[in-house]
Amino acid sequence: MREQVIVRVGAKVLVPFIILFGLYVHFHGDYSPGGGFQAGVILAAAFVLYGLVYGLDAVQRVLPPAFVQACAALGVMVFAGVGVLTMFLGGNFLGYGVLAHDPEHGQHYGIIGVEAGVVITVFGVMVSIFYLFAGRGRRSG
Amino acid sequence: MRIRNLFAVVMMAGIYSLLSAGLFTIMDAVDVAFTEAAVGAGISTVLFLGALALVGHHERKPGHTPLLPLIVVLVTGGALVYGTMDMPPYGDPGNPVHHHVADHYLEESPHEIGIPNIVTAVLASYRGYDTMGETTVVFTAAVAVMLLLARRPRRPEEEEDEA
Amino acid sequence: MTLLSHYNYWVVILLMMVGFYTMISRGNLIKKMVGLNVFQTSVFMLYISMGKIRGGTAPILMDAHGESSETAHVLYSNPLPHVLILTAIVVGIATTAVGLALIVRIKETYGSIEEDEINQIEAEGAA
Amino acid sequence: MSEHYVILLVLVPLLASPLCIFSRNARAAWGFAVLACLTSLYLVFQVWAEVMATGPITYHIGDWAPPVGIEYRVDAVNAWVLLIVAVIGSVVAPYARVSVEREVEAGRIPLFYAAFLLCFTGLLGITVTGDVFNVFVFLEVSSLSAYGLIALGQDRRALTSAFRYLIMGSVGATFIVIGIGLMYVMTGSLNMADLAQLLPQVWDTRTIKVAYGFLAVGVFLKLALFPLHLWLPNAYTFAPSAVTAFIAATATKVAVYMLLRFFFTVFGAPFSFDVMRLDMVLLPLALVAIVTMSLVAIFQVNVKRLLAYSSVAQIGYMILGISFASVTGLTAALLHLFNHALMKGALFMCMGCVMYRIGSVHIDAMAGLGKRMPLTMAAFVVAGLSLVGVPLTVGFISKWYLILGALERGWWPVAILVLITSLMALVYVWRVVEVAYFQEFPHDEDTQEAPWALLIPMWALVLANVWFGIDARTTVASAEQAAQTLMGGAP
Amino acid sequence: MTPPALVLASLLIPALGTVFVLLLRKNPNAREAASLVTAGVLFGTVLRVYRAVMAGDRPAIVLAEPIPGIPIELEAEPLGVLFALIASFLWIVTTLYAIGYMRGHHEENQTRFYTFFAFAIASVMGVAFAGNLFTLFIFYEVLSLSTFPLVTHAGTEAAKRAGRIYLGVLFSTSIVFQLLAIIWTYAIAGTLDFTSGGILSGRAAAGVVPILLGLFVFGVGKAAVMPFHRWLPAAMVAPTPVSALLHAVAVVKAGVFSILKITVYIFGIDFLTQVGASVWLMWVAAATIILGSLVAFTKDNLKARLAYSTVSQLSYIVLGAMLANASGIIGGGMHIAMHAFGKITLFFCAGAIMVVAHKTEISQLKGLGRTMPVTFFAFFIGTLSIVGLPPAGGSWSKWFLGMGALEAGQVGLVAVLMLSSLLSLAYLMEIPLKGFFYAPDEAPHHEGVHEAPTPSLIAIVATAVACLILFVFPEPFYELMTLVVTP
Repeated sequence: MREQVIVRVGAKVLVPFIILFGLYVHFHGDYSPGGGFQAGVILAAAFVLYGLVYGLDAVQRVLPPAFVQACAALGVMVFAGVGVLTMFLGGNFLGYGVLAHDPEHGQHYGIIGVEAGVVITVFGVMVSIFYLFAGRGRRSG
Repeated sequence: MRIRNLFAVVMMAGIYSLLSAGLFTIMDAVDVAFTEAAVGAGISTVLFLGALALVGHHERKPGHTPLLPLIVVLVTGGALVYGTMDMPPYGDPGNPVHHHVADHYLEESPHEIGIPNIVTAVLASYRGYDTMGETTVVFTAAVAVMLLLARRPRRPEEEEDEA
Repeated sequence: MTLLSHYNYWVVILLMMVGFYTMISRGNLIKKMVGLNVFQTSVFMLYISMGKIRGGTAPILMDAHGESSETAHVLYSNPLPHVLILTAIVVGIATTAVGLALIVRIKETYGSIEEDEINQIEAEGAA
Repeated sequence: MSEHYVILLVLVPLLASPLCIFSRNARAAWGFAVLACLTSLYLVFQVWAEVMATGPITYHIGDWAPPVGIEYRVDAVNAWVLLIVAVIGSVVAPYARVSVEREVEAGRIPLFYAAFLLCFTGLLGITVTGDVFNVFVFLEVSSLSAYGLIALGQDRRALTSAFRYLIMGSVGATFIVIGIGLMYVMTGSLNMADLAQLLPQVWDTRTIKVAYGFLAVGVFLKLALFPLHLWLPNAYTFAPSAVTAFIAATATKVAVYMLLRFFFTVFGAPFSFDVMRLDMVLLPLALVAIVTMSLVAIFQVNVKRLLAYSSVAQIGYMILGISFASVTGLTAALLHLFNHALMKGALFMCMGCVMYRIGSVHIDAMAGLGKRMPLTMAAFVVAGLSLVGVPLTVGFISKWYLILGALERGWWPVAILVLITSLMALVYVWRVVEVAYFQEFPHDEDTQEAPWALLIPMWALVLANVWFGIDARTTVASAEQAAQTLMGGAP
Repeated sequence: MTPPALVLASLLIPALGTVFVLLLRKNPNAREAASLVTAGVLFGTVLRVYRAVMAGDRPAIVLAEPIPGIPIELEAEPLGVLFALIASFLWIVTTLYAIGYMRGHHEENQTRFYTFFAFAIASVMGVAFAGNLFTLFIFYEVLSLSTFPLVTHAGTEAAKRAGRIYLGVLFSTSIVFQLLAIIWTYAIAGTLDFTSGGILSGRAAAGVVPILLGLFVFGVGKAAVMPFHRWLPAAMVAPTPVSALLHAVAVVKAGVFSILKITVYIFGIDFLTQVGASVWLMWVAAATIILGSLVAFTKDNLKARLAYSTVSQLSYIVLGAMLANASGIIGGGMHIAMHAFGKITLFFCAGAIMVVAHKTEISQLKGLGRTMPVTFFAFFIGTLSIVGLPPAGGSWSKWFLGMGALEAGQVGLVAVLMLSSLLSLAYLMEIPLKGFFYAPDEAPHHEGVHEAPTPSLIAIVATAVACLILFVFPEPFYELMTLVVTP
């Protein structure tokens, strides 16, 4: 049981850092390797770790399954929503240039928007899938 | 893959993924390497382990070696090797693949998009639509897995297990 | 010099075929999925090899609003294969997740993940 | 706004899918699905009409001109296939409500519609795009959702069939990716129109020939061309009825479209037929598929499986038309894409009605249904006759062009074979008809006609079978224009 | 109504008739009355079309265009009018007969019977007035389908088997041979319209024509050219009115009519003679004539014997078409009429014998003529017409066929015709002879037996008298046929 304690404490310390790293990967994706997808995976990993250590119920109290499923769906809508927005602003679908006066800035906004969509979906999907597999195991075991 | 302990098989596959991530770095594909490490060695190994926890670790029977798959694989591999014969040499900057649209990305993206990571620029803008498709694929996977594994009432399942 | 300039493709193809063979010859469903993963990862390598430029570097510009004069003398690897493969990796993991979920359900309903055992159970059920 | 229709027709179902997840309510999810499908159909129809009137439409996604960005490009060929997918989706979605309530657990129904819409999105996405890699991405959207949908069948064999489909489908998709990669390495482009320009310079390289081979095998797997059809019969048999009706009528059709698009537009007919001798591969495979699969269908006792084998045979007819490498042959293939979707959609919907009332689609279970469920079985008879190719049904129109194409090439034995296999279709359709009409209903309980919610969409398709059999001018004109586009090389 | 509208009406009237029959299914008297009235109105309509055509008009109307360039088109021309006249007139008579028969025999599902009967007549009208080969093919297939429920009317195992053979043979031949030939024709000629002088002349290579013609002759399974005749005897399980109208008149005549029409308007008789493409088929027809007669001899079952007699007689018409000269075509066309009236008389009599005396085998008929004199005398007249003896109408058609054979220089065929006439005289005359001149085996049995029910008897007398009238007054049919061969 003593190893358990180490793991629990270790997890508690690690989780915030992992989340922080995920956010870094996300927002620094323009300058260095990484981006929405990797960030989503890393953020999900933080909660997967938390779930593995503290149990499914604990993590589901923090992040209810319905919430992560909604995230999975929401991200797609955010991504496509950016595209629809550009259409309303007179561009083509995903033509970010129209999002600001300066097309280059527009591109920046657009990329931030869609990357946000990616991170939300990937995070939601990864945690959902973890929940589903883990939930299955708990009942059959 | 003659190993009968599936746990070992999955770990080997994870290591293979990690090694390939290393190769990707060598070949300058840092973004891909990062993703492969996170996905191939990370998520996918976790998923496999999760599945193994549910289905058991051992392959029941020694694998037999049917002839047909071997022939199929040899033909496929042979065809591919044959195909590489006329492929441009590895790493030659003059290859057609590096010009045409690639040039545009490298030369124009600083003006058109203005972010240093060209992979991100291509991913999110030039081919942003592919990325939306990719996000949709991920979402689709979640829907499919939910369809398969979502909670069901306990009773019918137990009946099924006994049947 | 086909031999030297293409050897890396051939290594990749060899790995690819190992995965492919595992996938279509093994009766264990988990092994099939592992085979699929190896197969696909090797295809990714094939793509990345195509994008490699000898002496090139990762396609991340040195300066955010890099002047063309500055970028001209730096040789960057082709970013497009990287982008394609990022997408392909994600698709791969999505397929893996669905496949594993199916395997879990198959185990629950058949009590086995061996293809021949499942076939036998199905044949008995049909008879 | 109308210039955005081409992208909106994909976006509408795509955005409706998350809504189904949010709503968590079966009825609402169904409503979203029906609305999205109908909206898509409207958009597709507008696009189709415009293409027929004024020629190809292009749409630059993200305002990036191809080949730098991804392009949507609709010509007569994909406008036609879009129409097929949208029509079938719009008929199956209303039909699904009652059928799915019976065959799928209540808790999963919103997810069902989410997956259904994603499958619909994926198929439309494959069809509308002008970028080869984008094809792969949307192919996976449709495939992954299809695996999930098929696994929902009540019989546990649905799970194994879905898994088998997943393995073979993934091999197919990976082969396609390899093929795309090899094309890309030789040209540096992913845009179809651009590739069509660049490929002739590298035609005689081994790499391009191998790329061609990999694309061919990958697409053959997806379209279940004999002998790569093994995933199909079980998948169709055990999937929920609405899913079978939808997938049988659309998924393989879109795969045929991919074949046409890759081999006629991207590589070009001259390369396919003069260099690669594609016809010499397709012709024997198609003939063997038609004959053997029709024969196998005759001996099936599960009617859904019977129809599934018949589908493999019918795919053979489409491939046969393509192998003629002529405008008439392609017209026949393209017509049969549409016509087969109409008839198989209707037939599988009949099976859904039978499943709803009887709970089985075993041929013995259908004894006496001619009296008990007259409207359902009448629909089966009409759609079945269409499958056989009886005049005044769409089946006849496709057979007509197919035989005309064979005679034009001077391949009269092929023409005779097509006619003889029509008779084999008659045999397997007639087996069901005889059981339904000449045997007594064995059960005591009072079995009634299927509910109107199932009958109306089904009869809509059945009547379409007759309507376009009596007046095929629109469909033939559309298919012919598409065929000319394909034979003319790059659009 | 304008002539094109009349042509369309002759299709719609029987179709509407089905609706009335269905609506009145609760009241048998009204239902049968509806059938009769529809039949009468149809005959009147066809008569008006006849007048228009005799006046030189060729009324045509396009219904739809399934395939671009190949419309579904109705057009009245002399040959079609001849067929339509016969079919519509005999529908009246048959309905009358059926009323007596179906009630006397206590058949079930009478509404279904009358419904599909009317529908079959509608498709017969479609065949008769088809404006092109494609339209002909469609109505030909609709006719097969709509008569299927009639053939399987009894619903027994035997009826089902017969139904399977019926549809099997008709669909197989029509799809594999006929449809192939049609599409081939279209590929060669680029059109399928029935045109005087044919559409293949100058377009088809000489080597192709015999094959194409053969595909048509065998592809029209309804003409029952051997070896594709099996469906006809099999279909005799149907109730007698069905056998009478459909398998002695409408269905088989639709077959031989199609062959005549294809010969005249697709190939063109001059073209055929010039190429000599039809000679081999003359001998196929001749073989069917002889073989059919010989098989008829061996049958003791009355309906089976009549069925094989039909097989044999149909090939007279096919032969007439294959002779490909004016006399042959006129003879063939007139034989459609003469054989129709003769054979329907025979079937009516057979049905009457079956309903009243419950006899189906010829050996049981001894002495029956004494209790059913009218029936057996009618049978005698029908026999005369089939054999081709005066004073019955059949003698005219046989005369022209013989002339045609001589004109074509085929003396052998004249011998075939004579031999076959002798054979048919022998196997048909046996029946009235047995009825009138043999003593009954067991006398008491016939006591309760009288003539057939009155409506049926009227029908029998009417067709028998018609056979005689056609001997003295064959002009309408003759004039129509001369219009066919002299454009």
